[in-house]
Amino acid sequence: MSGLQDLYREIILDHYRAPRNRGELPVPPAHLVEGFNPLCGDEVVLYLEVEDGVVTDVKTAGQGCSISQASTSMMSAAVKGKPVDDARALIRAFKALMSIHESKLEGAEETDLSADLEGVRLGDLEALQGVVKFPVRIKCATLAWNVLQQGLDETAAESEA
Amino acid sequence: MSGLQDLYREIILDHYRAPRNRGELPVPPAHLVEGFNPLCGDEVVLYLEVEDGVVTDVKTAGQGCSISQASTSMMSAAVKGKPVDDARALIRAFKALMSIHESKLEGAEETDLSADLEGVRLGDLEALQGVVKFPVRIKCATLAWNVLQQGLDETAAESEA
Amino acid sequence: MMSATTSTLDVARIQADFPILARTVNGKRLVYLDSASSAQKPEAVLAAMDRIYRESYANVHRGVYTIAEEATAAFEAARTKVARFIGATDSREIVFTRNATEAINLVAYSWARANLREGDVIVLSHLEHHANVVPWHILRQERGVEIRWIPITADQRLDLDGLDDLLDGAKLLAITAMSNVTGTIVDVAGLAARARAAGAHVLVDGCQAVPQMPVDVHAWDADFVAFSSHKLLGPAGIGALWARAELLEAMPPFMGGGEMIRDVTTEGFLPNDIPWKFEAGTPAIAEAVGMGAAVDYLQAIGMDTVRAHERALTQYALDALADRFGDRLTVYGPAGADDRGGVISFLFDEIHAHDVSQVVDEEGVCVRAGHHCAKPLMRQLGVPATTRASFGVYNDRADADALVEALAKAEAFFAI
Amino acid sequence: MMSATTSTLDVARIQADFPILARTVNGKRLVYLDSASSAQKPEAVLAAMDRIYRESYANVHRGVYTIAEEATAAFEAARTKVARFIGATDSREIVFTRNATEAINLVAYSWARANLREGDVIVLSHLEHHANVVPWHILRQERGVEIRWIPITADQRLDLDGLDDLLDGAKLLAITAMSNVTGTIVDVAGLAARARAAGAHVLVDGCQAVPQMPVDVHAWDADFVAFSSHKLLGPAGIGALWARAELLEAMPPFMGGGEMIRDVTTEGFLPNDIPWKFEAGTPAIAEAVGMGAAVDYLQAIGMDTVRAHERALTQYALDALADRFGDRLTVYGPAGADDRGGVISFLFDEIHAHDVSQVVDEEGVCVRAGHHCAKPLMRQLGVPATTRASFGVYNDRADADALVEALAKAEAFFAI
Ligand SMILES: Cc1ncc(COP(=O)(O)O)c(C=O)c1O
Ligand SMILES: Cc1ncc(COP(=O)(O)O)c(C=O)c1O
Repeated sequence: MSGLQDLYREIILDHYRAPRNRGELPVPPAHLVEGFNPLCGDEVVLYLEVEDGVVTDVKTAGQGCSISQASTSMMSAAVKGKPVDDARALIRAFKALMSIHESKLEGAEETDLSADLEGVRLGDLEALQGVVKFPVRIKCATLAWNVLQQGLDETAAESEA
Repeated sequence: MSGLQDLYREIILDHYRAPRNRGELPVPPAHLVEGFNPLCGDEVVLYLEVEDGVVTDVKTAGQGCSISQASTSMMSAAVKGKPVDDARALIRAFKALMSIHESKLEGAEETDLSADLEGVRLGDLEALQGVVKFPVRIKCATLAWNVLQQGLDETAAESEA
Repeated sequence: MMSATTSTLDVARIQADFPILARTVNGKRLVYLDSASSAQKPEAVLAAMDRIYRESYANVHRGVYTIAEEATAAFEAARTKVARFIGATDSREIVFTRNATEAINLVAYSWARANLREGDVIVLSHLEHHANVVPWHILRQERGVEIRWIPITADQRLDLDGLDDLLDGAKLLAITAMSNVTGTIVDVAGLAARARAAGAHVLVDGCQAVPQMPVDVHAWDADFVAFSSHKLLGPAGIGALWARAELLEAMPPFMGGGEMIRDVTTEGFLPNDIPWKFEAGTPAIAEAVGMGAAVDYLQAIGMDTVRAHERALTQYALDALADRFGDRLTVYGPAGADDRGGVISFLFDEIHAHDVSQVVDEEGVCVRAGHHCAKPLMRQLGVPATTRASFGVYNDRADADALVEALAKAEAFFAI
Repeated sequence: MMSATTSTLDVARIQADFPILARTVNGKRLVYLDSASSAQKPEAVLAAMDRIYRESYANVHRGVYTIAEEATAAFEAARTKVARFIGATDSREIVFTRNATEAINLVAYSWARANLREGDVIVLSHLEHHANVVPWHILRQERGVEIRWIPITADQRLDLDGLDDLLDGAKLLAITAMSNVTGTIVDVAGLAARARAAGAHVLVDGCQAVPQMPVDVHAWDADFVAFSSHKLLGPAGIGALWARAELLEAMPPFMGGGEMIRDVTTEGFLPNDIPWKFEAGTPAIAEAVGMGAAVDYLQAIGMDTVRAHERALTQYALDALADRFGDRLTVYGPAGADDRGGVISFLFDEIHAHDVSQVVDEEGVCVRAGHHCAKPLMRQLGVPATTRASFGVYNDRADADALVEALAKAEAFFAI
């Protein structure tokens, strides 16, 4: 089961079993955003509080496989308290980590993404790198990050309006 | 070219080169009916005069391949002056002649059609039997007969109305 | 192959007909348990398609030359085979589509748009696959029809208590004959009779039933039946709509193009005869021939034998799962195999369906995890996903055993 | 196979790649001259499809197990190949359909129904195939759009004198890039520029152009391009719509079912991302892979080389026909091969197209007779049918010579 050990690193199983930042935030002031993985029905729900360009609080709900839920938990821990710009850099870096394989699977053009990885500390998140060997699961890992991106875009649009 | 000689019997080529009953009839009293072969664009136009249950006059127009036009010519000669009932018996007999193969091609269920052939004198029309070896051409041969059938049905409906 | 009167399948012999079963995954033999999603293909099907391409390939219905005639004859012969396979007596009633999904959309775009108006009622069930849900949602958005849902019981059968109320004033009952999630077999004939009594037309999603049991569209007394070749041991890329000839005759065309016309001018067009009226453009030629070869293959086995095999193997697997995992594993659907096809959906209390599927793949066992394109049903089950094992004619008890062993490994892997 | 820089084709070597060319008809070698209707398939395409079925067949996008991942990867890799083949930079812009016909119907049902209203204008040409006529007739019946027709010249080119008037107020120009009857090559980029200036969207029927010449959808500046695999040396049963991503994003779904959804409830549904939003149900999996293998094969030859070959062979055949039959044979389309693809339609004064085709088949020569799904054009030509010979990469001068000899026999046979 060596391939499996790569996919299911201990730290991933830990986040899966004991997810960080589970819960809800009052909406508003928090912003609510949801995402689905159409393949497997995984669901990520994100409550996002953004103030003065900082992600002041994050809570998560939803259900899904170990990869999607661990990724959600790790994401919430990584961005909570961070400036929005840092969170966006993390999104880009994480997607770059996943994208070499994802682009092959979905047929998107390959572009050089290494720039997105430079200077960003992924920390625990790097444990998710084993996912790229299992192309179908990449969507499980990226779901939370797509939801975060959508949430940040929407709060930015709101604060402009 | 033995297969071809079977398809293009001399009598067929004769009807093709010198079609009988070409022309038009005033509508009304004549009835006008047209048919197409969607495969090749062959066109058969029929002017039909029916009085007291007799096909008193027939004229034909249209254009198409030797088989469709020869069949039209032979049909017109065969039914002109005949009682409608005899014309209908001829339609059934002619289709029976063609149908063994047509049903195979189109996947229709095979039914016993020999009854339709019994007691009907096809005469010259039998020359068209070679067509069954060329399944795609069967529609060329039957086109005129389908048009005739439609014409007889329509005149019957009109006289009832 | 077995004769139609034999009731047990010589699975070892059948397996030898399926080239892919010789392959290994991660060094393990391939245990393919996802036939409800798509079935593997026997050599006879692959050979029939290959032969067309190597010997008689040409566009159909368009050429008078020899290979075009051969291709056309093979294509139309396949239509007749498919018609007979489901008890249809008129092969003009078979419209070739890409898949069952297109077959249902064809009915939604052509028949329903011509016959249903705002407020008209369509009755579906909570067991339906998205293919028999979304076309009606699209129609509702466009036309404002009303959709009513037949609920399900705790063991995922249809709950028919309120059926007459649901059918009251309905124009269409669109129902699956067998759930692709729980395997639940639906009493189509019984439902169709009640739908007809209420004045509704009946569409049957035969995707799962047609490959697994004897089907007779007239015994069902249906108006429309949709199914796919790829679940029937045939190639993907082709499926069929069966519909009563008089309905097809009256329906407006769906897609426009070559083949479906009798005449075209700059002013308009005249449609072709059925079934070609609904087959616009160049069809899937080799695939039709492959589908014909697939029904030949199944008919040689005998659909009664297929059904007996599915039932016996499903019962065996249900028992084996219960023995090994007890309450830790929830199995959905009717309790016994008599009322279900060869499909078993299940869920460990603590392990997500997706993760289970991943771990058992390591053992060469292919099972599907997800919502199985039946999200309304998933919501009824109260879960986002299940793991599903499903059986084909090439599966045997050793495959069910392999599943149980692989699941035990998954359970151990995710144990806290 | 030749490299992309070589400009003449080693046809003998190419022929060896096409298994069907080894067969005989009536004891004569097969001279296949109906590639405009459907092309033959090289071994590489057949092998790619066979390999999927024998090694990696499973439904796509649905399973996490190994063979499902392999099938999905092969399917999506084919999409990327097809995208690159026509110069698209984003493979999400390729929607797999059954054929070009469905691709155009998709635009008519989805984009046009969302964007066109009663009285809106669609501009077509008299060169169009029914696939690019009938969907618009159906739309006109439903929505009351107006269809205007670009007329043709005496040698069957587009007559562009009145184009600006025709385009005035138009919402869509839907035009073939190459006639399947006369071979006329249309200046798509020029027309598209004028259409855009008039505010119209541009749909290109690339069925004949994509297999025969280098195509770049961005150089054309088109919005939609439809084409079929089966004319491109690939299998039937699959085709593609290329469309700009932002258009696809904005378009409503066409068919509903599995794969095209993000979520489904009893109340409604959310569509999936592009391109899957438009791919309802199980797709033609092996066929997509086969289409990918076909574009690989053509790309290895080089589309410039393919075009040069078509031009040279067409010119040779035009000359040979004129030499042998003179005025007795009417040949349609532009006089020289520079402005036409590898398609030649012709008619003997006294012999019907159908009969000619039948007689030359006796010599093993496959040519098509009929209206070629272009009845509006046939009416312009003033004939019900023509005979048509068309060339593929596997044809050579010996094939053109065989055509001329066979036609001479037909002429003799029907001589009075
Ligand atoms: C120019 C043109 N457009 C459209 C089509 C339709 O292609 P298909 O039948 O593959 O949908 C064809 C081929 O028949 C064609 O030649
Ligand atoms: C019950 C049922 N209906 C419809 C479908 C859709 O079939 P297809 O994807 O072949 O159109 C399926 C299979 O996925 C099914 O199981």
